[in-house]
Amino acid sequence: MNGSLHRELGLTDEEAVSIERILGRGPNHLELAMYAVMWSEHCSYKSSRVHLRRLPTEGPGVLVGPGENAGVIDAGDGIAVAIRIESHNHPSAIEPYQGAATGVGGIIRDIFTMGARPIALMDPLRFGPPTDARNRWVASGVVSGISGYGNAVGVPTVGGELEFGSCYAGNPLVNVLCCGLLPKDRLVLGRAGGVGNLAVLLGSTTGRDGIGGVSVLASAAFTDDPDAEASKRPNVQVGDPFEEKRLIEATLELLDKHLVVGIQDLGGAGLTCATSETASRGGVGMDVDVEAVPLREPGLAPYEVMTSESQERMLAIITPEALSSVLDVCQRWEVRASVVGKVTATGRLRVLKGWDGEVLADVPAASLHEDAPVCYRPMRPPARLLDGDGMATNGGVPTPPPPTSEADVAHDLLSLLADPSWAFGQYDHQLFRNTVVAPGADAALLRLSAPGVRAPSGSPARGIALSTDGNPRWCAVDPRAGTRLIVAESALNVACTGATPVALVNCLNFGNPEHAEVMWQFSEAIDGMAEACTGLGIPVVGGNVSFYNESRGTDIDPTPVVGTLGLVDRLRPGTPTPALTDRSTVLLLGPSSVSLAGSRWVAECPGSQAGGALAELDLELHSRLLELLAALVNERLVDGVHDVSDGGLGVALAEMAVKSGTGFRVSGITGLAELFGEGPSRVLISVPPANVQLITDRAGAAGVPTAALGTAGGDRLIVEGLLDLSLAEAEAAWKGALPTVFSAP
Amino acid sequence: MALVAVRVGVVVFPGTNCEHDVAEALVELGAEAQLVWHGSASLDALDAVVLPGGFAHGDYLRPGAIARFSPVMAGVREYAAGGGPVVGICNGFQVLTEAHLLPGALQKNKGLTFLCRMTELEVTSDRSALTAGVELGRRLLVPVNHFEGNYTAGPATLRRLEDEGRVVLRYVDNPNGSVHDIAGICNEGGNVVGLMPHPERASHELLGSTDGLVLLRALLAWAGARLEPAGRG
Amino acid sequence: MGNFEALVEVQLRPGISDPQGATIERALPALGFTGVSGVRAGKAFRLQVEAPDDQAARRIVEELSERLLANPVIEAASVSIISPPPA
Amino acid sequence: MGNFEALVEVQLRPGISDPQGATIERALPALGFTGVSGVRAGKAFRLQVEAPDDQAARRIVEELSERLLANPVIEAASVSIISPPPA
Ligand SMILES: Nc1ncnc2c1ncn2[C@@H]1O[C@H](COP(=O)(O)OP(=O)(O)O)[C@@H](O)[C@H]1O
Ligand SMILES: [Mg+2]
Repeated sequence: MNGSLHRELGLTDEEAVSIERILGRGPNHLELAMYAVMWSEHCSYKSSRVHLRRLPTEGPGVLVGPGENAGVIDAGDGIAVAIRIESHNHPSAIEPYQGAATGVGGIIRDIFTMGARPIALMDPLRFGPPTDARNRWVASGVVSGISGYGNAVGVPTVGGELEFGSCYAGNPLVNVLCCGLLPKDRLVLGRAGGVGNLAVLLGSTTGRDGIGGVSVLASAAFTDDPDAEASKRPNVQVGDPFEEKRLIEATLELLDKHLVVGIQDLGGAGLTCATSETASRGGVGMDVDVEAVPLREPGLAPYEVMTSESQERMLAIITPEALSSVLDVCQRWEVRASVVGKVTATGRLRVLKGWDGEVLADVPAASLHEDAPVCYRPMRPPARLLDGDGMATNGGVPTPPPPTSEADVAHDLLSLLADPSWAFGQYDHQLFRNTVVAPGADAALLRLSAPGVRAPSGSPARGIALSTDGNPRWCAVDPRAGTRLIVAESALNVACTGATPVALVNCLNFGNPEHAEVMWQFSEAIDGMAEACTGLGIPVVGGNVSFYNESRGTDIDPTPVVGTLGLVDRLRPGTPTPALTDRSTVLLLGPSSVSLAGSRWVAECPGSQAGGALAELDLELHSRLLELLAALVNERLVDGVHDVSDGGLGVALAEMAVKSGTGFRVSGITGLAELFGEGPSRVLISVPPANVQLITDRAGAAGVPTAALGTAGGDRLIVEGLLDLSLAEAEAAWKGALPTVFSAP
Repeated sequence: MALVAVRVGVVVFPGTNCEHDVAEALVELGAEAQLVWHGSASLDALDAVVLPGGFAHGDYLRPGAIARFSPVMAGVREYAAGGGPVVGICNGFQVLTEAHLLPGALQKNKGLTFLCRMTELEVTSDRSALTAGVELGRRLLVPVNHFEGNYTAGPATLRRLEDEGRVVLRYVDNPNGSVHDIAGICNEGGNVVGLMPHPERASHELLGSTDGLVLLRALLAWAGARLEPAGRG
Repeated sequence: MGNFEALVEVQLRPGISDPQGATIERALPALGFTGVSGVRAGKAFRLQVEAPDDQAARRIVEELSERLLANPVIEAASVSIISPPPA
Repeated sequence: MGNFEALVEVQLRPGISDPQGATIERALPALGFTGVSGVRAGKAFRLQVEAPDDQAARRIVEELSERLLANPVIEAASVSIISPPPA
């Protein structure tokens, strides 16, 4: 074993021993680098794999589940939907614009790799408080990066999240989801087959970007040590949306013309990952000529070529006969294409210096994946949850809200309002003429349509709904119950547009997995997600794990984020959104039980205290609510709809008011716990008075409780006995919150 | 109604991304649309040409700066000189100004951010291929989607544009800082038009507005009127 | 023939408003920079050009700047030829 | 105290890819420019700064460049102090 080199590359001593066992000899430098990148946490999921198996992944519409580049769902009419979510947290902390931009580029490649045309992006974002200049710099840079890349590459960003919390100050969370459409029969998988076939590298030249990025950037925590940060600097990657746009068009044309056998994007671990993965999935081997790889700068060592994470590259496996047609297509789109590999029967990944030259590396292709270590890391609930027996309990005691005056209530409510259009107003969210419900509502609603992917003529316009949701406050109180609530909220958001939730992807942002409490949070979150997804019949079709989210030794609050895909059978104009209509009745569908534990009000309003247990989720009731709500929306029995999520009834009512410019008067909300408390399975609907009886009856039949809260209209926000606030003031607070704080230098 | 469908060429540069949207909206209005690759030089067989939105050549350097040297632009110049209707939408407008087929320039938005939102427009001239026959003063809801949409021109140019009735569309609530609230202008002949808003995005009931159809229909009518009664010559 | 390095600076013409420069200028006092004014934000291009001598190099780069790197409607370019050809 | 004019040039650090520069370079042959290579696209800022002498002016502008005009992670700024203080 060559000294401590393996440790510097992030491999443990045991891992180094396994490599020797696999090879029957000591690895050389290049081989060690290849194992190091492939066996990193980022690529191998070594800490999370044992837990992820507990997620339900099967369902009637699932064509491709987790494990491929993206999940694929049958949407009917011969159309399939590909969907995937990823994090780009650590790169965004160092260079927010490029970190976010390259995150967008990467997730888009995962989608068109499957043969799908990318049609929508979502960007759940979490930053440190914007009162701090550095956090503002990170947040504005990330939003500009998503805007700069997403708009230019020609994929609309139709939704996301924007949240602030002190645990993200040194470690923002930049998650990006992409969704694409494909004709079902164009589905291709990332595998090589056919001995003698060629591996063609498409797209950008290869430079020193992100070398060691997988092991250093993605898996190392940030410190205050400037030298440590400086050493990571050369690894920053710059995105080129123009290259990616041409790559999308060229790839889709290659697939349409049936010119490729398999295709894979280059992401983490670059060529090493793409060549070994396609080979091992196809049960074959591959020879790679490092000298055939076009370089951006001279003098890259073979290990640099094999691990570079230069952006905007794809690896296509083609037959030799297809080569000239492939080159023609690429030339038209001005996409560079070079044969860099050949499929062999040996099962080995060999790196060569010239086709007949020296063998620089020779390893079993599959060993880079299948033999990657699996860790059973220790888990321990936090001390506050351990009672005398050492058993996990819900911990904490509910804290009654402090008494407050009407003025304080108004003040608190105003401070909880923030229009996220500061972010999404910078994103093209309309391209492809698909966007029926734009960002700003509970979920985005799009036509199921894309250039080259249309339903047969005469069939009704069908739709897909998308929502991303996370809630670190709930998960900090109870990661298992909190994750259940997140899944429930996401499904409910989708149902607000009339859609039926059919699939879910997740992005699991956690702290350091070497901390037993973090692994416990992770495991609990997985169980919560599994319970909710099983209960609601929503399969998990893909995901991504991001560990080591910590700054200055403190782990972030557990932040699982889910993206839910819903389907609508028939789109009609006039989909209700979070809005009130003058003189309509405001009804609450769902139970009245709420909790202040983990609520936004408790977290953000001074004077309030944390503690307690989250409100219980009744999965059966929730399923019935989803079905009822989608039906009411699709039958257009409601004028406005908004689920009650963070900030409780108070914020939900106020959001409906400011978005529609219509006030309300409601009663029967007796205290702050009811006004700001949070609980699942609750939706506000604004209903023409003539429909109230019908809706109440339908809800009764479905076993969903209803409560008439009051009436919409006027220019004040009135909760009898608690709140009386002018609409203009609420509008100004909502619209101005983010622009004001972000205009500070 | 013309008996033959109007044939519209939709120009595609590498990086263009609204070509399918424009083509689809025109086809829904009964036109024939064909995509024209930027490397082709001849536009002879077409009844109208649209330069759609997007990021030609990544918008690197300046929007439209590289695209204006594409072979197709020689064809567009010739086609426009012959009176053929040419409409540049968003990035297409930027290309037309860079190519000096329309005066002025489009600078970064006043707020220094990309803007994607609905805007209200007022039709202020009916002497262009895109607004002929549309009632002056008519208000239209059409979205914008751009970073560089802040129209700028020197005082002499502005005076000419105003005096000659070549400001065809103005923002009611100026989102980007354009001088004189200019959202769209035309050349002297009225056959070359550039505008920042996207009419093709306001072209279907499901999309929240159909006002863009007013403009697209006007274009097809203008193009149709130039056809020989017996069809194409 | 020699290989010359050129720097092209492109700035908005005087009289054309420069919101980016103005925004930077507004941010400065809060960062503790006083006494800074007249901030203009433009572009800088570096390139290598082959030419018989620096006069010729300058002519090529000037033409390139006028035709491509600057939009003469709103921008002006200034060219510096930096490195002499290697002897 | 004098008033100094400064030019700050910000370019991506060597080794960091510059898609914009590369795209411009690819466009040149079609425009008839051969023999041009190594195009890098960056930013140029002009500003006036008040300082006792040009050394001090340079220090102020260098600090401002690092903190505001460039992200040192990927960009490098170079400062030139151009005009001498008026006599
Ligand atoms: N960063 C963002 N990018 C795009 N859209 C966003 C972003 N943040 C919030 N939105 C949009 O704003 C709306 C409100 O967001 P949010 O309050 O998180 O919704 P909900 O509580 O219903 O999950 C949604 O339509 C969401 O997609
Ligand atoms: Mg919601």
